[in-house]
Amino acid sequence: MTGTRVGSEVERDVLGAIRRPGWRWLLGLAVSGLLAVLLHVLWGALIVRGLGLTGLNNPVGWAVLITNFVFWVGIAHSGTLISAVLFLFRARFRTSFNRSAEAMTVFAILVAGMFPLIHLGRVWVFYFLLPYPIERLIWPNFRSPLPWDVFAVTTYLIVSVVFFYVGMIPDLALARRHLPGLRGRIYAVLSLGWQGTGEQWRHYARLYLFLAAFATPLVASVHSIVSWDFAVSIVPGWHTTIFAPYFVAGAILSGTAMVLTLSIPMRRWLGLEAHMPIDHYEGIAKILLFTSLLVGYTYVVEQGLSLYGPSPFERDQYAFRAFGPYRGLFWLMVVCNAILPLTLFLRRARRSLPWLFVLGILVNVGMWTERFVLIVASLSHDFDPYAWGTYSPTRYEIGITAGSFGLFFLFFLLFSRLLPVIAITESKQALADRAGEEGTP
Amino acid sequence: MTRLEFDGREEFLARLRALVEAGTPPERIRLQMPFEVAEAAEILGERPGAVRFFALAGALAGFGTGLALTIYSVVSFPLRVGGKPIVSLPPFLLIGYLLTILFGSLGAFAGFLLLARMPSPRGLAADAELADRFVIVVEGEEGR
Amino acid sequence: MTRGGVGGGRLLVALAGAAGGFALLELAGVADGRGALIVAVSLLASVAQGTVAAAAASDLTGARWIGSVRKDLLVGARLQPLLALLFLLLWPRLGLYPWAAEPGEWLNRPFFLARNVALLGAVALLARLYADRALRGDPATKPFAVAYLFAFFVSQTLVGFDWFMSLAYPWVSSMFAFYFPVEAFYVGVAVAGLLFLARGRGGGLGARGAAAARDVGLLLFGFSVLWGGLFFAQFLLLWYGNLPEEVSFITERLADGRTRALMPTFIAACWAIPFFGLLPEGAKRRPGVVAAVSVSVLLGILAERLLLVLPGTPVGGAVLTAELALVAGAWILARPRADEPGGADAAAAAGGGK
Amino acid sequence: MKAPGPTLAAKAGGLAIAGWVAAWLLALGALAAWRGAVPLAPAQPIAFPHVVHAGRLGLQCTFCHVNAPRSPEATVPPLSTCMTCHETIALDRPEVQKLRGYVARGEPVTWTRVHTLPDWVRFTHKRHVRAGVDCSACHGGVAQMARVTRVRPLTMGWCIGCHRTRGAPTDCTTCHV
Amino acid sequence: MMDRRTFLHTLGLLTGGSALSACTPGKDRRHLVSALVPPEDGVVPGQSVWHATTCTECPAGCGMQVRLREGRPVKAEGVPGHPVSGGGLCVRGQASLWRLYDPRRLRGPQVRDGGALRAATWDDALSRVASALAEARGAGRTGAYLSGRTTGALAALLAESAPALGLEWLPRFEPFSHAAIRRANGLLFGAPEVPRLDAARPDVLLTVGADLLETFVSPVGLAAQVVAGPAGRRWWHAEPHCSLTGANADRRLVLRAGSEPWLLAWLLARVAPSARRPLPPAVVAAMPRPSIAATAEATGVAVDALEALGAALAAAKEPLVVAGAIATAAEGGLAVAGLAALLQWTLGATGRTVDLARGEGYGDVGSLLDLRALGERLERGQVGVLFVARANPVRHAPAAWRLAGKLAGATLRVGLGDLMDETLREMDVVLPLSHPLETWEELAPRRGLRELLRPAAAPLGDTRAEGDVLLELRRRAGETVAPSYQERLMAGWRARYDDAALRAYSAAGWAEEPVSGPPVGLDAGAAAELLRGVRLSPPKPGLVLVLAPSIRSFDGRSRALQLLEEVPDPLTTVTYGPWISVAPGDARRLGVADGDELRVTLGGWSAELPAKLQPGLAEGVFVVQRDVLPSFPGGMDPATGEAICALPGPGLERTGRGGRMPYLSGSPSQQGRGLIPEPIHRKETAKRASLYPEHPHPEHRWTMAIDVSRCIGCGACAASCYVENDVPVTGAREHRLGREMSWLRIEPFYDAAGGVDFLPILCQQCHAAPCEPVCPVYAAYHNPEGLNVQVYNRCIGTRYCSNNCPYKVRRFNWFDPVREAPLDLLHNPDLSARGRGIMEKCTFCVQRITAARDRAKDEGRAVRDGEVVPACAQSCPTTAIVFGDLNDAGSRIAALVKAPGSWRVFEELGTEPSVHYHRGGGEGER
Repeated sequence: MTGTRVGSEVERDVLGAIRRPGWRWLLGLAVSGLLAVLLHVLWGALIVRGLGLTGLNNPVGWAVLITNFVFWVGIAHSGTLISAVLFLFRARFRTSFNRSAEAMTVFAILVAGMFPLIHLGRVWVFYFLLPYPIERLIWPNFRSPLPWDVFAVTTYLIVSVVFFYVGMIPDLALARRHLPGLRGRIYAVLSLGWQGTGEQWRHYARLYLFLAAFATPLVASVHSIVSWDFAVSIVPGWHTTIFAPYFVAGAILSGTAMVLTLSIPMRRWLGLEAHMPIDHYEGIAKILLFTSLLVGYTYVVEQGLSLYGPSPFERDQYAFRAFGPYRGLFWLMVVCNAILPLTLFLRRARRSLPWLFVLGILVNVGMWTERFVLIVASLSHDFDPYAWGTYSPTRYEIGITAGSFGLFFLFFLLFSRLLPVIAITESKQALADRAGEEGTP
Repeated sequence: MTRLEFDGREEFLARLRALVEAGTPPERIRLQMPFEVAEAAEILGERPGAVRFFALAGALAGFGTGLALTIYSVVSFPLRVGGKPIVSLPPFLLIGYLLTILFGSLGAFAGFLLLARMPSPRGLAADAELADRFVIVVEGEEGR
Repeated sequence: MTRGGVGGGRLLVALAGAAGGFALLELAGVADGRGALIVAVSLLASVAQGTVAAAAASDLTGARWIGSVRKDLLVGARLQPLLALLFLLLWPRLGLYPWAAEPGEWLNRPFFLARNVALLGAVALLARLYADRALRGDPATKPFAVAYLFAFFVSQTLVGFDWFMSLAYPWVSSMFAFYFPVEAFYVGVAVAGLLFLARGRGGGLGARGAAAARDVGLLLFGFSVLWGGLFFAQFLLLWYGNLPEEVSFITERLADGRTRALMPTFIAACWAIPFFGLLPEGAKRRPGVVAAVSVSVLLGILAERLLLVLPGTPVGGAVLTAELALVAGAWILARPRADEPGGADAAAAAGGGK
Repeated sequence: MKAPGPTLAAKAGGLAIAGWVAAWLLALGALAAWRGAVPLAPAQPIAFPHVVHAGRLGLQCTFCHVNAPRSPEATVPPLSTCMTCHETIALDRPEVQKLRGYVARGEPVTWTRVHTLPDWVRFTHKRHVRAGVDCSACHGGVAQMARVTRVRPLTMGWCIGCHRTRGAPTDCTTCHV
Repeated sequence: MMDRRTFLHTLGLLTGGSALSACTPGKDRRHLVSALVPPEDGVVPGQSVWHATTCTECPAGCGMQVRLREGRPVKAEGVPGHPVSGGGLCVRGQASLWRLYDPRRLRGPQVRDGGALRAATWDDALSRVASALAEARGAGRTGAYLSGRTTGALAALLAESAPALGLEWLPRFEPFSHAAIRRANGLLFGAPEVPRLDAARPDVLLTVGADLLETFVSPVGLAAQVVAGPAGRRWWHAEPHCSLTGANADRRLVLRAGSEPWLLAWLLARVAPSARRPLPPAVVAAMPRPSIAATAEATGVAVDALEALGAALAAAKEPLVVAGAIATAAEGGLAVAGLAALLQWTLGATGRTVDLARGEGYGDVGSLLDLRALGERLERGQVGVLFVARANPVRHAPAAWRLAGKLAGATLRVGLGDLMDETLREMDVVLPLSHPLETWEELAPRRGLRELLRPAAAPLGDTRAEGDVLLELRRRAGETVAPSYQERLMAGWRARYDDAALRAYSAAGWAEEPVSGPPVGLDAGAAAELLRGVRLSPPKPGLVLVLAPSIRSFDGRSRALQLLEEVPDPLTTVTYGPWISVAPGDARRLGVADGDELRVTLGGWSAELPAKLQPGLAEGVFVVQRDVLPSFPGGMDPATGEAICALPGPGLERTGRGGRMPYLSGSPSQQGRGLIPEPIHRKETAKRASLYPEHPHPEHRWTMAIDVSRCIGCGACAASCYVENDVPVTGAREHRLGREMSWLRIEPFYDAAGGVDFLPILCQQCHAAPCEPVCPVYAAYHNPEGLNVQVYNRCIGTRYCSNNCPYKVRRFNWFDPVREAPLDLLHNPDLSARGRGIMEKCTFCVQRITAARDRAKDEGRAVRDGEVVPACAQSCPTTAIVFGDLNDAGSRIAALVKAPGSWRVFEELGTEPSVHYHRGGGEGER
């Protein structure tokens, strides 16, 4: 194929990227693979010996494991946001990221989904959670937020997969032509025999629109529901109405941060600089800034309101967070999530990839800490002073956390080699649009 | 039966518009495009496809299923928790809402496959052609 | 600072007139007017601040729809100075607040009044700064838009916490921090929806008009979903926790006949009608439908504000109507003439960023 | 361009994914196996024919299982009960000789349970017998069985079903904790 | 005269015996066993039998009934209306089952050859003892038999066996010998006895040191009496430290250690003139008359406090002064006891609330003086074979005496006991004794009271009753004696009782006989003599180390039982290991926090103990429970032979070590959260706002009421709960991590003034329980009878319920609960076992509710009020817990719940708990 046609170099580079493995990739694959194995081994230990291997106790019944669950679900959010919401808002910079972000979403949900299982005391009867009445005539309790989670997370997984896949169909068809032999066949099958006829495009466009329309409220609701795991309780520090928007904002914050963390090296190592321009990163940076403002705003509101009413419970709880044994983490979270991102008000910061990369990591450190503080501090200091206690994680929890990152990166590395990491067709379209505009006076 | 190919979108559209204005019946025109060009459909005066009906049907079915499942589950084995009413709508609406979205999306997807005739054996054939440029095929008598 | 193009005279008349009218109603001892002021002023706040916020946001995101009505939306900026003024009238009414009996560090008369007036003033100023630049088509609008939006968010939060939540002290709902700004935004968009109809009559709708109307419809639709979500999120948590102190807020309103009636009303008006009304494809394209929905939204918000105030505080229907009339009047008067700058072209210059 | 890359990547990827999925399937399979059922009709140390005693001779169940109406546990009879007849009757039968062997050796007989419930189910024969539930409702037609066989599922759903139709309590504490 | 079989049957030997022949293997779900013969009549497999017997964890002799299932004791409870206990059973009584099943119990005889003890057969062991006895007799060396307090049949047997075996039965050894009291009463009234107290009648009660609620003579009974005191009763307690008794008194006077004589002397002078029983002139003349100022100065008690106390005593209708324990275990302890006795006399308590005639029967108990004498005789090599039975002198003798070494002086050392201890370790022959629940026995813990002990289980090891050992030794010495101790006992009973009497005795487990004692009179001369001997010296200034007795292990004899370490110390909530209680002020001065280790030195003696802050404590006072010390650092008061327990001038320094320490309380104060609202008023009785519909409780609505004014924090309820519900006992490591499993806990809350409130917290069975709706699988739900049910087999272990429980009463099984054999036999078959990953909690002993309903159904009636008694309520010595059905309008619970001042914890959360608390108001009959 010639380079003359609009966007053909996108096609070449992206599909070309599929071919070159490189030692970095293999090393990464090995490391993350080992971590993923570690995750499963440690989980096995928890199942066989019991959750006593963790640092959990009375009153702190949830900690690192649930923190990870919330964290990964949060990571999962940017994908659909970038794909669906930005699609509806017709934001151009979407095209550089949507594919990898969608992949990220799918993998993050897979990883996140493991944690509710890991933290179960008796995972071997997890099927009590599923809505089937067999042999017991008794159902799950749909009044509990956990079945909401089951539904929300599975729904989100399925819809994201569909969205991810549908968006990829035309590109798969392209890939098929570029790759000879078996893989070509595989891509052919995956592309369902897409040919890009007018008919197909017409329905395809509608489908994509509807998927986006469904996915957008889903994004909001999924993390709202996750937030309600805490907010429906009456635990001081958990039971507060702002949680839904607060968590959603936080999720998007961490998600976009993860997009930066992943896409900046990917851009470099797959040599896609040409197709992921800085301008697009600036767009992402703006989202990050915006959500960080919302999150910081919530911090202020929450700490402030704790002093508003007469009840001692809230007041003590928030004082405990800021000045208790967890104060270090608390202030770390404030700095990472609410202060450092403010640098993005500067255009230079928004356009500096190294800073964005670092910031992405810092923000995710901050977001992880936020969930940890929120969960652990609230539990360790609730109503009955006699029952107050403190928690610190054990090797098992730390290992499992590391393992979850391993599993996630394992998935992502595979993706970066096996599938087109940039939406080729859409990029072409975008290029065409740009060309069209420049054409018109 | 004529086959016209274009690299650029604009000339493709121009030619298409010309064809239609020249009175070529749209149903005789077949297109192939490397990416979506909304205007093409407008020019051919095609109505937005029926995918939405699938989406709608799916959504309604989902909401119904959600409510039915939850309400049936508590009525069939009523257990009092936290003093809440046996049929506690707020949480059940949530389940309904989630299934609305799930079934809606799946419905839309199914509809798409149906309408776009995919997976298409023709497309799967080894020699199937894929547009990496814009193609207009006018069937029937020779175009000028 | 420029007159913002408007015949300053007309604007002054509008502001003075409204202020005078309010003062008359409130101070000239119309007995039962007590709760009305909070409702009316809060509505004015949502309208005046919301419209400008909508304009600012669309400038930032470079949305196109704003173009044709941008100028009219920015009228809000001109009315904002009124807010600080009118709020001062609340001084004699502060007795309404349960905390007035035993004041605390945060909730006490002087600070309460001071912080709100100051904030309203600040927002008004920022609104002015932004609006002038926007109308001038000044390329350096964005920083001011951002600054304004931030102030707007804080101000609306205070409206929620101070004006309404503290009526039910010690009842707390942190959600108000998002709920009120979003509502104000919702109101702003709704006003835009109305303006489209007006412009439509005046033939001001350009070729892009239909598409723009669809965008407004889409926005309204989106906001109806967002609003519904926030509302549900808040209700679900109260319902689920069932803490006596929290749910008393709801049970009171269920006990009071008037408020019980208002509940379905405002939920329908703010969520059901916009949602189902704008669900069909075509509906969004019809300015008429969009305008109708907008009206429903505005009424819904009004109903909700009443709901928040009523159980504790009597609201004089007459006074309220009068005051709302004054607000509307002020708006009409402050409207720009057609030949003023800041039309679509300027919008294209200022907006349309990536 | 034929780099080794793609195949390598594909292999690694395929392996990793396949391994992960396989692990999960294995786990689920193990779980299913672990929930495996007890045998329906186990062999017993003495092939005691209920069909003879309860069937042909028409002995009441409670004739031997005396505790059924008065205790949570029906219990199997002590060998002395058997010996009241088998001191004199059917001495030539091999199984009876087995029985007498046990008695002679002073060794208790250890039967394999056919109808067993998990530890967390508190079932009391007394209440069921006194409520007039026929033994066969749960134990099937033992009187026709040469070797006792479990014919009822004995699952919770099955219990609940009967409790509902008979208006018996279905509160969880009836059978659990 | 009935025939043997009926006789035995009356005694319940057969049912007991049936228990012994364990019929159906308890938990085997795979097999069924055909026994050879049916169990004896009256025994139905799968149903439990109750046995009346007696608790032996301390000398008090409280009644105890034991529940048998499948031939094993599975629960111990109090005997309602018992003359000693009044119906409760203390934390140690609950733990006595743990002693029975203790894995470390001696399973067989051991004989020393070479250096070490090694297992041996009874025959070896006994023949070795017999030959040693023979040799000694030949050499003309009389042996010595040192035993713990021994009463009733065994005392009689010993009295006759000792001489027969050429042994001298030494005065009994008890660490808490109350020697000073007995000495004083001996001097003053010629009755060297520990009087029987009636603490229920006094309207003004002053206890000096005497820890009525913990270890003093008969704590359970005294506790029951004290809380039952008349309305408006005022109870002062004076002591240097802060004991559980002090914490529960109406007013606690912090007394400078050693200043007790001042307080009592001043009081005597204050009340004597106006007293209802005037003292003889000679006595009055000899009476020391310290000025109130000097007294205040010396004791550190404020003048007005003294005034108030004096006035109250003088004005009281039924005053009572008791001094003992810490107060008499000191130099001048005799003076304290004597002054107290004189106060009792002159205030008219003696003969009314202080009964010397029907005393506690401590007459034959010795003191450290006798132990010292033994030591000297051993050194002089005058002792032949030395027996030590049921006593641990090595542990309790002052460390300076080096008693262990001196034991070598005997030709052979024979120890009888059930658990290896410091003394048995020194023995040449160790003979394992059967647990009192494995043997027949008859006790007489106080004058005129006989108590029956009968076997409830087959001996778990190759152990024997002490009586059988003695008889066997005599048999080997050529005597003809009863074939067995059991036969001997039965012969006695057959002789003593007729059919009816025996039935009654057997059913109740105890029988009272009239005791006639001469009315005691005051020996004026002796009194004057004693008063002249009173030295009022200013107490030494500076720090003081108080060696306090422990409610959990008495004098240390129960310390080996793990359950008693699992249940927290009432005042500090420390569970495992030793500690030293430090006043917050001292802690600041020493710069120690909870868990930091302190080195305590007294002369040459030193020990390292982690510190625990105790708000109620006076500065300068450090408290160690004496049983946790490796050896006894104190000395002896030569006048009385009491061990000295308040030691001046301890050295204290940080070792720098320290770390997390196993205590359970997250905060000693309520943090102003009003768990116990103060002042108590019903908070806003109007119905609370709620969005939920009312839900009905058609049949029953189980409810509990707890009287915090009756709760003394003793922890009996908690221990009872552990045993009844198989609550896992997790150990120190888990406790350090904050993973205790107790379903029921008593939260001590200190107020600013150092006063303590005890709040028992168990699952509140809320009607709008936050824990229920969050469970995804309905493992937690609200049943129609108002219980917050936890279905263990449905639980998948999300721990969400626990997170959302404001009372934090839910317990998660972090690991599989394991119990070392034979402790695994101590298991309530009515409950399903909980494995790892399952959340568990209190359900008002739902198994007992079910049992009661079952019983009622059989008898075709409704469940009666008071028929269902949860384990905690049953054991509570002070009947602070009442349980019942709120639907039953006539029930006690209904009345208590309605009573003014009844409240529920965290009522503002709208959880609508079923546990109501109140202060006073409820009258506590069982």
